[in-house]
Amino acid sequence: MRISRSGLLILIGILIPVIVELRTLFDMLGIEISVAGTLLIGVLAIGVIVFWATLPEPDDSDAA
Amino acid sequence: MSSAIQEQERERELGHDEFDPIGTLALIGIYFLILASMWLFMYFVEFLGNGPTVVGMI
Amino acid sequence: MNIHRYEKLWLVAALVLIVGFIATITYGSVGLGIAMIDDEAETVNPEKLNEHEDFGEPGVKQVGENEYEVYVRAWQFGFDPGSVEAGLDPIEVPANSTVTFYITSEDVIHSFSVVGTNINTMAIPGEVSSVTVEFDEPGEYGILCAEYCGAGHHTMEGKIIVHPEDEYAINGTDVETGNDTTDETEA
Amino acid sequence: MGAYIDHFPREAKLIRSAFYTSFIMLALGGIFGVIQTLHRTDVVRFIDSADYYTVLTAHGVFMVIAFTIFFLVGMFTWAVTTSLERPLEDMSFSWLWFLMMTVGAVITGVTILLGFVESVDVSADVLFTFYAPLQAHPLFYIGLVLFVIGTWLAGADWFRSWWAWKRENPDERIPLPTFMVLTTMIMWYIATLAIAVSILAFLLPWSLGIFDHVNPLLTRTLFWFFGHPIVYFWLMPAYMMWYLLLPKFAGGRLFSDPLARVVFILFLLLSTPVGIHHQYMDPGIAEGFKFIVMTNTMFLLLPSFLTAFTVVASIEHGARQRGGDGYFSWLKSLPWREPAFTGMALAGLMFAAGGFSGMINAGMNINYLVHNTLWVPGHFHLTVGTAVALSFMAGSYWLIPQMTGRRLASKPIALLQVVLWFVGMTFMANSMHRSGLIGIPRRTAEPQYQGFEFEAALGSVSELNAQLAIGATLLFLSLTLFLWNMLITAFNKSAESPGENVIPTPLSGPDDSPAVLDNMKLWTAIAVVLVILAYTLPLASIVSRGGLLGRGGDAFPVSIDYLALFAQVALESAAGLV
Repeated sequence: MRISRSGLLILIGILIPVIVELRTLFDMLGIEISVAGTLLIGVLAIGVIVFWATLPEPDDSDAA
Repeated sequence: MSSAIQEQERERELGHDEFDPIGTLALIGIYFLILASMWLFMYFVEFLGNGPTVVGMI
Repeated sequence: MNIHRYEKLWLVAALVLIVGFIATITYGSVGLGIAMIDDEAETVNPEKLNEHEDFGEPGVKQVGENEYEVYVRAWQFGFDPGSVEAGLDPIEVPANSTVTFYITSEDVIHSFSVVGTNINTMAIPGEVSSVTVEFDEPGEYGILCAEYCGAGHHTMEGKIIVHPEDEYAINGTDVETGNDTTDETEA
Repeated sequence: MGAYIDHFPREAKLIRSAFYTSFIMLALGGIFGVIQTLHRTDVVRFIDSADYYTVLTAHGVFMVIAFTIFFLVGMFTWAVTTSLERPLEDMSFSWLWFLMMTVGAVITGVTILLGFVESVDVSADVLFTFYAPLQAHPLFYIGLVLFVIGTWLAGADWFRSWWAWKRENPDERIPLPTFMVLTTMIMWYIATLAIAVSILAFLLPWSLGIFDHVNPLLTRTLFWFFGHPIVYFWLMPAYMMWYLLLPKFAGGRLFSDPLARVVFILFLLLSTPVGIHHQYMDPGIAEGFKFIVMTNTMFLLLPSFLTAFTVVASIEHGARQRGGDGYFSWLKSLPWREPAFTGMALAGLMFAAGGFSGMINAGMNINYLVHNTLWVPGHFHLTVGTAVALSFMAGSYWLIPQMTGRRLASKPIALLQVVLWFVGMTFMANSMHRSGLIGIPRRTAEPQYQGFEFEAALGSVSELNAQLAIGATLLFLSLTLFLWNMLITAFNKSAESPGENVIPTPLSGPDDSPAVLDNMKLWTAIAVVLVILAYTLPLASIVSRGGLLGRGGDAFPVSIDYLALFAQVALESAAGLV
């Protein structure tokens, strides 16, 4: 684990508003993303973070 | 959480004069920019673009 | 007092924001002429609206070349005129006109909120809201009550129809306004 | 040294009772909240739309009167006793005010809930704002009066402690936590004066049939005289936690004690003379008064802006002491696995967003865009619904063990709970703000009209509704987790030391600040003068226009039976006109 499980939870928690508001923001700029598109982006983003988080530590341990 | 844990995790002791809250300044600077731009957007796009508005007796 | 220089910087920035907000609003009021609902209209007795010179016969009145006055009574649960669902006329005005709404309530506090616009006022028994608006384009607007007014609050709605100018001159004055007058004398 | 309960076992019992009462109110408010959301979004409807307003009144009153203020009295008692290091002067007096508040809350609560029972002719579907001529059963007002008097006595209790302490320590600065309690209570005394006049002089006699009518604009203005400062009354205990506990949880110290004092004084001075900003759309109040109130309101942003800096800097101090570095990477050094810390930090983040929508509400003419739309509940679900409620819940994870001496049942679930609240509120607040911008009204059982439709700028209305319903469901789930955790903790057999009940000393202490900051009489006097300046002319104008008791107009007792009657009358009068 690169970060603690609680760290991962918080990170995902904070990511959700970013994704939700990103869609609102893009709409204000005239770019429309559908619900399915938003879901896809969200799942991808969370997937990438989980993948990164579960990679083994590069050097000395900081495990939680 | 007990203060014992905090003592363990504390790596150094910073007094008032040794501490510059530069991170706070950075965060709050971003907040300032968001507030200013969102305000302008809300007033000039959302509000003024929202069709008939109450005007004074001219 | 010992205030950190970053905090002083933020204090100044915060004040700039606050003054900026006030300046924007002032620009809207003075520069763009956006008026607030105020205390300009006379008060009325909500029990005696039927005897009132204007609210006794609510409806659209032409007062100038492109100027109209609309007297609206809000009640549980509708607008008169406006509430088509309750069998009343919609509010009908021509495009390119300046319309002043006079709105009061005969029972509890309501609101007169025109959906998708900045026309929004409270309707308070005893008080009269005077709201002047310019309708440039033809179209239809929904009116709703946005202030909780009792168990049927969610059914309280109305309609404004802004007719094209040329159609209103024929249909509007002759038919619609004419209808209003006959209706009200009968009532 | 030790937990709070070790020092003040009697006070701990009182505070515990206040917290538990507030949790019961939170549970009730939450149930009504989720019923209401699912009804108005047309996801699940099992109540009649006419009953929606009973649900809404219950949600509002249980949440913002009972939950918040019961928590506040517990929190303030903790703050005064801890910082003055002395027990309350007379426990029987303390129990008296607690009892009085409870009796008042129960009377008002039961009166509201009787709205569901058609066979009993008692109801109070007047919402939290109880605008006349909508009229509740007299018991609704009587309960409120008892509750408010209870809070007055509670304030007297804390002042009493301070006076006793001052006699023994004449030359010392008021400890910051007590300072916060005193300034907040002075604000509360000034504010509640208006609601006392409104209820005792007008609404209660009127509901008892002594007067035939009241001046609706007058009682409405008196309501907002009280109704704006009450939002700061909810907020101050949360601010107190951010100033006193959050730096401690972060492993740091409060950045500046003097600025904290300045902030609380600004709240005392500016909270009350701004209430008319809830009435920008009201007839009968001159535009000039509205403008003055707007400038006051905008300057009221200042203490919150200052708080944002001081609190974030205090957290950063903790992070740097824990080895944090850089412009942003210090954020990683914060104790994110502590639910008490994480909850409050997320609450503060949401408050920053809520602050923005509050600025829009405060803007005089832009208010046309959002007034009484769903935008407004969107705003206050970020402020009172998250900044306050989530801070209270997060604080409870530390405070309840302090008051009981028992270990928190589950830390991981607590952490999940605060994150869930944050996520749920994201959906709910985003949906509400966007719905408000397209004109969907608040306080409405079914915002689906016959003659027109709302046009969503992005997506569709049903999508916005779905977002709202998902948000409410997540929030309800989060609330359930919180209450369950608290319940298990209360009966937890494992008594583990919950840590020291110590508030770390600030980096910049009170000695740096001028002594005049502690002059309560001076600030009270200035606050009163500002209120007189802001309210005399508008109130005089309202009374001279509409009469002290109004110029006619019936009362409208809210009860389901009347609906049929009104519908009939309406149809008849409509038929008569056509």
